[in-house]
Amino acid sequence: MVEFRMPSLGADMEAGTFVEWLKKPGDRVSRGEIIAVVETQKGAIEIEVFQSGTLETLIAKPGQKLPVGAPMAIIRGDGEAAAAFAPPPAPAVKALETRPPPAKAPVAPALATPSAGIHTSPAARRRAAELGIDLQKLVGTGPDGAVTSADVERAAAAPSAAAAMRQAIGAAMARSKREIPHYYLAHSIDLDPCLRWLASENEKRSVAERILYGALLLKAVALALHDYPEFNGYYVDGAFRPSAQIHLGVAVALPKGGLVAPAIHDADRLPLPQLMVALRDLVNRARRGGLRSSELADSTITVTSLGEQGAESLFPVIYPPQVAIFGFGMVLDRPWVVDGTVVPRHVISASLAGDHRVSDGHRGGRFLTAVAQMLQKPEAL
Amino acid sequence: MNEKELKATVLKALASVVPELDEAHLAPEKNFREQLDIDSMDFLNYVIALCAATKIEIPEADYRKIASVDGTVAYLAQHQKRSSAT
Amino acid sequence: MIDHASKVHLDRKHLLRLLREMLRIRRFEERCVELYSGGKIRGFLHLYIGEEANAVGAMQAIGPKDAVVTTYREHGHALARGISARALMAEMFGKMEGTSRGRGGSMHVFDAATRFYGGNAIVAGGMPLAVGIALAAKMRGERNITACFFGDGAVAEGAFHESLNLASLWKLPVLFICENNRYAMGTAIERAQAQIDLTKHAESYAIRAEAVDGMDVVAVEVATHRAADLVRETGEPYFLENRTYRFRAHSMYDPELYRSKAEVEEWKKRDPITLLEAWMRDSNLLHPEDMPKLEAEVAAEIDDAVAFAEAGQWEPVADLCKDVMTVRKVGVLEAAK
Amino acid sequence: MTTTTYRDAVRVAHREALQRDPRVFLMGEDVGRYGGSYACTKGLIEEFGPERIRDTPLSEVAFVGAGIGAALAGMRPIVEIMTVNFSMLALDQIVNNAATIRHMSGGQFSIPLVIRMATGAGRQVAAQHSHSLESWYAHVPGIRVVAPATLADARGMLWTALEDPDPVVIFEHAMLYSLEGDLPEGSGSVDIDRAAVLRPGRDVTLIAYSENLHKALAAAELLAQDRIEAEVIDLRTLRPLDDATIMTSVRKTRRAVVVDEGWRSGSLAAEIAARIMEQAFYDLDAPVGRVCSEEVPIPYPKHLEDAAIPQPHKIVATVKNLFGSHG
Repeated sequence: MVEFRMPSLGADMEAGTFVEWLKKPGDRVSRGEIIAVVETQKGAIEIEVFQSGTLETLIAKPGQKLPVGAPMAIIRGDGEAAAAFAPPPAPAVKALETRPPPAKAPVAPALATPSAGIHTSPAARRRAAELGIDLQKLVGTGPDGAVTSADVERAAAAPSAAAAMRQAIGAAMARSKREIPHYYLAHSIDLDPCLRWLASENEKRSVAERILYGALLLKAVALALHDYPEFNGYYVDGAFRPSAQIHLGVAVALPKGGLVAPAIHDADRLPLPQLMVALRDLVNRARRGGLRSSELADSTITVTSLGEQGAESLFPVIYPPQVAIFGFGMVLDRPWVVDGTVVPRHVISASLAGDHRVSDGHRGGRFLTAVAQMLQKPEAL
Repeated sequence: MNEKELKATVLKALASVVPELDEAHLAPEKNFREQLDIDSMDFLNYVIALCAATKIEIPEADYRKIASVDGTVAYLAQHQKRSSAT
Repeated sequence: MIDHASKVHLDRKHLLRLLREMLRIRRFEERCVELYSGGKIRGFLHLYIGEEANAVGAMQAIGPKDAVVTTYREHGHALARGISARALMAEMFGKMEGTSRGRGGSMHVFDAATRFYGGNAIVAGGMPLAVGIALAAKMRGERNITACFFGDGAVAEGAFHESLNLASLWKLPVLFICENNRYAMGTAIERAQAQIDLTKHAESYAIRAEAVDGMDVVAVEVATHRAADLVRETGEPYFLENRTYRFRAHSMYDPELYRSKAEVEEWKKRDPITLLEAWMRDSNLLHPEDMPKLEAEVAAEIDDAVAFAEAGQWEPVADLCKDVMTVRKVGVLEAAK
Repeated sequence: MTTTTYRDAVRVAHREALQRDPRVFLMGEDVGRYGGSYACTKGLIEEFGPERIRDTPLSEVAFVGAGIGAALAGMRPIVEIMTVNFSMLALDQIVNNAATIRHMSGGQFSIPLVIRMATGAGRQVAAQHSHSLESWYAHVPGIRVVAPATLADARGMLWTALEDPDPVVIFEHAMLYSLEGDLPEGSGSVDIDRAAVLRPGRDVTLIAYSENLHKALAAAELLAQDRIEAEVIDLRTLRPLDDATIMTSVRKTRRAVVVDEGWRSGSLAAEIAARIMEQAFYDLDAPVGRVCSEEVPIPYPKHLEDAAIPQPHKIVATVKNLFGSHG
């Protein structure tokens, strides 16, 4: 049994309209014989059969539009028994499946998304990203006032960011020494509880979520401030104004020298993992020059630490208009007396500088020991 | 990864923390935390970069072993053999 | 069938060969119709059915060192020239094993071994090439000729006139063979040419010309031998107008509105294959078992060619731009490996 | 060092090729008796004879097609089409045969053909004789297209082109034939794959070819007076384009102007601008400028012809608006 199908009618022909049969069911047909007529836009075309045999059943009806390959009749080959033959439901166009697999469509290059706001040349946009320059602040000298890479280079160089920063720090420190009567206190703290807790805590965490002891120090200071509000606020126009929020300024040393102290907002209310994330974000952005000016202006107290290299203890200068600054020295192995026996412990020296116009040594000492106590129960931080 | 690739990975991780890293003046066998004035935050970023590149989780206890370039390479190579062997 | 004593040796063996060659082309193209309807052969397909005598007759007189340039109606020329049915069918399937790595299809068969410089889809597009190939032969003192096949449609193209003039002016060994099948696609020659005796066109460029019965393979062979020898001897071009007829549409498919069925039937009475068959039978040079044996051999060859083409490979997309130019190092010239 | 002309460099190149390789022959309208419509082949027919210096009838389809055929059969023809304006008749042979046969024959046939043609405007010969259609040819895969702008290239490109197994089209701008200059002794064949930086600069890259290369150099001198240092690149090859040399320069200067005598739409300048956008987008400080012919049939009167085609002052103006306020 063979299907007689609509033949491919030429390079530009997808379908043909069936016109008429020249044979009726039961007639003999021989190879090359014309047995039907199909209409194409070029005109009527006689369709020949390639299979000799007997015309079994007619499927195509006059006026029917049939795609190339659609079955039009069933032909029983010579010598085949007549058999009930249900015409197949959908036109199986197997023969046409010999085309090669289509080549992958080429991926359209991703179009750069136009940025709103000022015109910036692509070169300027790339250079600004590299140098961490904020494009908003630049005046363009290119066509239609566009910002060019030369504008970015000029902004980065003039005068060198580090020199500008040096001047700013210098001015603040000089004012602080002039106006703020500093008093200083220092206290050694056993850090083993924190370090042990951290070791077990970090084993459960993936690398990216590990917590540094620095975060514990910050949280301890932030929580302790609840009971010692006189160290958290601003001294402005001759009076101290305590701050309801606790924005811890974290002093960050910069690769090419210089220091910035961006704030971690509401440090007392941040759970430890989020505090760590905030800390890491601030430090990384500070070191890449990516800080926003707003983050540098609203600390209510500052904490500074010398990390692993540096000195045993330090006596920092308060950032006006703040009224206190907390400092942490290096972590060192020190003999420590516990129940009368001497044991080795990791010890850190914590120091506080206070503004004597606002607070005094006694409260300072209590504040310092409160922080030390908190650091003995790190799980509560 | 072979040893040359491991060393390149280590230096790349280090460079991500110290942008203007000058490999010529870095003694690979010596502790780089002092040589490059790297604090705990930088070191954490360095470890994170290493783990991302080598897919090897480095516990805190092993931080001592990866404080120098050569130390890190040896640690990673030895660790790589163990994980592929299991 | 007129008597052609001259050079052609009309023994049984030779006549059987002519018959077999024509039959081979006929059956090959009939199978192509079926394959085209089934979608295996795509694009354009121009059939030679009815004109077989021209390719078979001509190729007897065209030597291995001679060059051949033809048109898109080229299957007969390719097979008669010695290109295998396998390679030709594979080319029409678009497979890598085809004569042109599957890139050319029915209209662009190329074969360096037989100096078959291609079909050409641009009417008269190949004629200047033939002139140039003959120019090269002349400049190098080679005695081979260039056979340039084209149809009556080409006569209307500028390239035809410029090529004939140049070949005649520079005395180049080109054998122009015009297969005048009376129709340029859908335009009868009477509606395309003011002068329909095409030999007159050639003579206007001082080229010796002769009309030939394009349905009589022996007549074609005799005329082509004489013409080819003349071209070889004199080095000057010669023009044959083979008056012939195609039994099928210009290409698959056209409804042939431009001619009547009666005219086609009239010409079918002089089918080149049946003409030769009858003439051999009358001269009792054809034995009863000959035709069935030929049919069987030809059918086997064609079935094998189709199977070969079916099994062929698609060229990998990675080779898409291979052979556009010669690959060479920038700045340094080396012959392509 | 001998002072000579572009036309004479072309003639010497032909003489050398004809002497070195017996397969080489020259075919074209009035190349023999008349000595070449631009007198580039004077004296060759006397030395090499009418067999190898063939004057052709005015049958561009036939003799260009014959050139392709002769190359197909192993000769090394040089076909001179008097000007690009007449080459349109032969485009079918060039595109459908010369550029196509190697690929479409599955790599079987080679066409080591050189086609030379004059191009461009500037001689007040009106629209039909003043076309600049290099981009049509540089669009077609399967042929190589070069444009000698200097005497050294006019002298050296022909032999390299003849040795190339694929068709090479050489465009010689009509205004260059009488260009005078010095040609070092023994200067021979040159490569035809790379562009050349003829003038270093840091502020903008001028990309040009053929006659307009000289206009770009003139513009560079004018720009220097305004403290704008232009780097000038002679394309030399129009297909394939030497992207590497172009992008290296543009990445340095961050600005580019392409000078092309074709009409702007679909011009070679359009193709080069698109490639700069694709390959050096993030190095640009301004959009790529283009100085092309006005989109008009080139008019006969001098003042109109000059207004229609690229000029140094147009190049300077285009460069200037790539810079903002204080250029």
